[in-house]
Amino acid sequence: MTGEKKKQPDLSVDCGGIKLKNPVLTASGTFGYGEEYAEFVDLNRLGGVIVKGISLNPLPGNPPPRIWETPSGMLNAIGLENPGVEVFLKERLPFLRTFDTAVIVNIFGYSPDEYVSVAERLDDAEGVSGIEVNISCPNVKAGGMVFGTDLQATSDLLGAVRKVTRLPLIAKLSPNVTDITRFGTAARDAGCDGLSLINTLLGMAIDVRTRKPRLANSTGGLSGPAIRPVAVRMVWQMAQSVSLPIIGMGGIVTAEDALEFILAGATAVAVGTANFVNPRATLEVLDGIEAFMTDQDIGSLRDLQGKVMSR
Amino acid sequence: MTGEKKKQPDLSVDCGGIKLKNPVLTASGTFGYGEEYAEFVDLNRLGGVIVKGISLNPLPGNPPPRIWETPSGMLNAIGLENPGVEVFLKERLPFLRTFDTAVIVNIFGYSPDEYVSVAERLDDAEGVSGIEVNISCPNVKAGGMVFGTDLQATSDLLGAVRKVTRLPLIAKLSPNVTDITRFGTAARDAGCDGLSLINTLLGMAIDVRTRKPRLANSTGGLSGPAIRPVAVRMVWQMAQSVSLPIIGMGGIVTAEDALEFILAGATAVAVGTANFVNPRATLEVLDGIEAFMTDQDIGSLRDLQGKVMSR
Amino acid sequence: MPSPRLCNATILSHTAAGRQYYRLVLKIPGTVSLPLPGQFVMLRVTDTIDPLLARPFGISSVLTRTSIEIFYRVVGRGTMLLSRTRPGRTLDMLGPLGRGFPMPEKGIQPILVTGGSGFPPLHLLAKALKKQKYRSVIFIGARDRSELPPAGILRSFKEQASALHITTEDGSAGKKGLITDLFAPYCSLPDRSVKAKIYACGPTPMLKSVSTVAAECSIPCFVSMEERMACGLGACMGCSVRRRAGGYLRVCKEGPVFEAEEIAW
Amino acid sequence: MPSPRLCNATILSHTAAGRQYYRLVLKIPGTVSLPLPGQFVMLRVTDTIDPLLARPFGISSVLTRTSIEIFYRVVGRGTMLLSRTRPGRTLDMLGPLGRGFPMPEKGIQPILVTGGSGFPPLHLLAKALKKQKYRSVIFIGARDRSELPPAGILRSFKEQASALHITTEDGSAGKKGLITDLFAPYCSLPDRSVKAKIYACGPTPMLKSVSTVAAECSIPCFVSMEERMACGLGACMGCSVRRRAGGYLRVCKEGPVFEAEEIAW
Ligand SMILES: Cc1cc2nc3c(=O)[nH]c(=O)nc-3n(C[C@H](O)[C@H](O)[C@H](O)COP(=O)(O)OP(=O)(O)OC[C@H]3O[C@@H](n4cnc5c(N)ncnc54)[C@H](O)[C@@H]3O)c2cc1C
Ligand SMILES: Cc1cc2nc3c(=O)[nH]c(=O)nc-3n(C[C@H](O)[C@H](O)[C@H](O)COP(=O)(O)OP(=O)(O)OC[C@H]3O[C@@H](n4cnc5c(N)ncnc54)[C@H](O)[C@@H]3O)c2cc1C
Ligand SMILES: Cc1cc2nc3c(=O)[nH]c(=O)nc-3n(C[C@H](O)[C@H](O)[C@H](O)COP(=O)(O)O)c2cc1C
Ligand SMILES: Cc1cc2nc3c(=O)[nH]c(=O)nc-3n(C[C@H](O)[C@H](O)[C@H](O)COP(=O)(O)O)c2cc1C
Ligand code: FES
Ligand code: FES
Repeated sequence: MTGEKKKQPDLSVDCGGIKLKNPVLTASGTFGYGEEYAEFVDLNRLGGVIVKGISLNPLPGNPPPRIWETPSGMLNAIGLENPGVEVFLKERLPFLRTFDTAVIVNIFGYSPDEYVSVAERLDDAEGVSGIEVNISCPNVKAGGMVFGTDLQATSDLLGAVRKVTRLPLIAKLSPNVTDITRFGTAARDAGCDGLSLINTLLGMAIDVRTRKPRLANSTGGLSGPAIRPVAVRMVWQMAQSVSLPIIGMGGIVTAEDALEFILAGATAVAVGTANFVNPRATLEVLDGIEAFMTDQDIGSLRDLQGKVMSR
Repeated sequence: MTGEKKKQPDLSVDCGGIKLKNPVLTASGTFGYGEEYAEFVDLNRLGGVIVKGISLNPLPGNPPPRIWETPSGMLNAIGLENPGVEVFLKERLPFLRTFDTAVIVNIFGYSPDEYVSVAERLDDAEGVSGIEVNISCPNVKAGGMVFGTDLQATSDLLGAVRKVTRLPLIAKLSPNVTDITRFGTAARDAGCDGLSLINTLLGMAIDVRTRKPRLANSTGGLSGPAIRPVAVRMVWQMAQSVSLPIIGMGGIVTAEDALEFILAGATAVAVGTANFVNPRATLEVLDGIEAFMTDQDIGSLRDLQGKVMSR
Repeated sequence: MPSPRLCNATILSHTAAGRQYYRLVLKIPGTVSLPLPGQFVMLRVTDTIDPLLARPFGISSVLTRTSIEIFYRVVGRGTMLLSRTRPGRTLDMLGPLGRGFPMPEKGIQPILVTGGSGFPPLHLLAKALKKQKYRSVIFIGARDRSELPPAGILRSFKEQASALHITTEDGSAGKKGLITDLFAPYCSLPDRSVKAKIYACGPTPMLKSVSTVAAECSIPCFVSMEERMACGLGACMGCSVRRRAGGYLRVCKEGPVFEAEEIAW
Repeated sequence: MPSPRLCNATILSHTAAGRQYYRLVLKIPGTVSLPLPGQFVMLRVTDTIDPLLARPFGISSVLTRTSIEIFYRVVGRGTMLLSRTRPGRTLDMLGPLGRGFPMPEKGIQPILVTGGSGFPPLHLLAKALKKQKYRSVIFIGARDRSELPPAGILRSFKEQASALHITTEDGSAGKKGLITDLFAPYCSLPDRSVKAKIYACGPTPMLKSVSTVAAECSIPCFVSMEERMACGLGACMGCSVRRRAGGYLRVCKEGPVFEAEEIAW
């Protein structure tokens, strides 16, 4: 064996029926609709793009200020500004379709009916690889968060969406719960094909001079390296109790960070806030994973998935 | 008024019956029993010292490694190593009693009976200003965490402890729950005089080369600046729904950080992980709060407490 | 692969420029596009992840094909840490970003208005205008002397301008009063609406009153806005400002320069 | 109030010392206590909160009343960022901390054993021993040549020692083999148990085998242990190692130097 040239590792994964040529995705809301980063990242190289959350109708989003930086993280309360599903299909999707990469559409609504309508609309569309259902956005007061922190609402919502689409269905879960595995179980029982975790932690910052919250929305979602230990823990817990493929995310900046998630049990990973810090973060993560596998002579990602040892 | 010399601000607060000359405390487990920091901090200047968690019997703690650094934070799984209540009373408390500062004893146990026994024992002791009941440690598998994430267990435990002590009773709550205000309500209804929040977030990190968790205990508690936005949010939510005094903590490093908690509704604050980064952090926070108040001509802490504006 | 908008910029010179400002000169690779007046760059101020996000800065001068000049004031942690970096260090730089000031049509009189630390993009604009033989009138306002642009920049403004008017609220330099005390009468002179165009950069309250004057006098007005940013690329939707017609505009993408009437002040 | 164990240390000199090591010379105020052999300091490596915690380092030499020398190897983020700091910068320093090596009784032969990057505290010890006229025998082991202490330190060890033995696992310097190949026979010479004392610092597996040899030969043995630290002051209970008699010992407080038989290897 020695002296033989090391093989190119196999990075492809199957994520609940979505075939990915590698496990590196972009986290919803942090990569726009791909176009914004196409100048820095060859989208053909990515496992897939999870686009910014899409609702039935266009939404203006929250008033500014919408973001605030925190230690190793940031708070955001964008309020899910988006052009609505029709504009997405007509003006954004065609661009993404020109690339050889999976397109996963993140959706949300203010009522189960809205979710269902968006999912129906996507089911017909060409070039959509899967749907990620955001039941966990902390910034939409009327809706999302309630679904994601209530088991019954989660089941009902995901069940309803399941009925109207044959596309692979991924539930994006909230970390702001006592036991995330129960939501994973509910998603599985509702017929989901995979799980995305974690969405942002609910946080707040205050300007002590003006005495105003830093965000117009008062609270917002905490993302970035600060939350990575919480995210790794939740992925690890989930992998041990629910047998669905997991897209792990939360604070991934480097390949090593991504490998933590994979060892904890993730099938794929999504790079989020790091895109803002370094527009080429996704590719650096991908190259780093490949280098690590080559270096350690690991032939396939399956040899890493969930392979953290118990102590 | 102009030209008049600015008055010394009044920093004293009453925290559920514990009179503090100023709102700056030390978070349990991050300041030992005071002795370890006496060389850097004049303990007479602190509002109070919350000591490392004390159990009925001495405990050896968890195997190493017990700590791991994360972005703007750290994970710990100390496992509540402590000499037990008798040794505490005989060997640690006498030292603390020589200072003009409140001594708050953090307690925990593996069963309600153990909590009750420790509380009973402290009730007789001289020089204890109050008891902080840790129902939220994520590192003791058999006990604490279960109490702190289950409403009924929280009520029962705190009710039982309440019966055996006349000392001011503070419930230290876990942030690893869907809605922390319900636990605050349960603590109030059980007769507690105040609330401490937040304890650490449950987290995990993995060494991708050895594939082992960074902590021997696999998971641990995340503390430090990384978690501050979550802590401020929880204090803010709690202050709006439960009328007990709050000791706010989680990532406080500077006076500005402490003021965020006070504006969000905390009566007092505790400095934790920052003690490791800068042994004089408590005093710098205190001096900074005083300077801020003098500068802004704020006469009393009451004029800041909970005074964050809604937007 | 070299990107025209992403590079490691090397600090060539970094000095206190007087009046609370620092002057930072960066060497950028020849592959990087040069900024147009009003465009900005995002700089990471340390090589740690504290602070996590890059900070946006305008460009005050393009010194050579491979060097640009930035002026900034220390207002918080990021700029404080930036002020400690020394020549030779490299900083991650993204840019030039956003849409700059549209150049006026021939024969139009540019009116430049700036206050506080808003001068850098207008300085680059003033130079571009002078080069193309426009005769700019420049208004600079400040609370007091110490808030004015550094002396070197003031001199340069003078060279670029056909007329330079300075006001300070406390009278410690130039005329005593608000910038609009001079600027408003100037705008109400006859014919301004067809012959002039206003370019403004500074604190939002100043931009608001400049745009009010502009509207009253029917002079086209362009303002450069500031908002906190994360990506600088139009992806995060974090830097939005309210649009008069409803909804929001992204400062990093549709801006930072907007027609004043687009904004819901 | 000046504290004897907390200060801003100023970098006097910071150079690559060869063989993967950096040499860092710090100026400390006269108010700060001087370290005893085996004690350590905690250094914050940046002025940001990335990384958050200070890093522990042994002291290799006390150069003057107000300057100390540290040798370190870049193994991760903290040491990488430290290696970028330049003379003139100040670093927050806490220390000297912990319990160092107990000096031997008169007439005792000190045996010093080190491997990997464990040499700094032993170097300070070797100098102290030489000063007090002890005749130390020093064993240094490494995987290969590149892992040996830098040349200057090796020379200095030679000066302090009555005999210096070097082994490398690949034979690229000194004798080929493990350190214990030389050290064990030396320890089994008659009378060692009453006439010698062992002092060791290095990777845990090496310390373990040194302590086994010491136990077999009944020679008192002191080892300097490493564990991750947060506070350095005995407060966080983070740096514990298993104690043979049950429970744990804090490296920062009861250690870093322990009697080998106290440790549950
Ligand atoms: C397009 C654009 C161009 C800019 N050009 C320049 C320039 O040429 N020179 C210059 O000195 N500054 C410029 N700025 C502002 C500069 O980006 C901020 O001063 C800097 O980001 C502050 O970082 P900090 O970490 O020091 O402050 P922080 O600690 O993050 O904040 C300090 C305080 O300043 C306020 N603040 C900081 N940044 C902003 C912002 N972007 N919008 C609104 N309020 C803010 C906050 O309310 C906060 O309380 C520009 C901003 C934008 C958006
Ligand atoms: C009392 C004491 C004295 C020391 N003296 C010296 C010295 O004189 N010279 C020197 O070069 N180093 C010394 N060290 C080790 C030094 O503290 C570490 O190398 C340093 O903290 C690594 O920081 P980092 O951020 O670069 O590595 P990290 O990125 O934090 O870690 C990199 C890798 O190194 C390992 N590691 C790092 N630090 C330790 C540790 N303390 N214990 C066990 N494993 C660790 C980890 O497993 C990790 O995978 C000493 C340690 C102690 C406890
Ligand atoms: C600015 C911003 C916008 C986001 N928008 C969405 C969204 O539209 N839908 C969604 O499911 N998650 C959204 N998220 C959450 C991210 O997809 C991701 O779950 C989270 O940020 C954690 O990953 P990170 O720490 O790598 O950013 C958003 C995050 C950020 C920072
Ligand atoms: C090393 C360590 C030990 C701790 N031990 C205890 C403890 O014994 N009892 C307790 O209630 N909290 C304990 N905590 C939690 C802190 O008191 C505090 O709630 C938490 O660390 C958040 O504050 P910080 O971010 O300022 O550290 C510990 C925290 C750390 C870091
Ligand atoms: S900064 Fe991200 S959209 Fe403008
Ligand atoms: S490092 Fe905190 S007890 Fe040793």
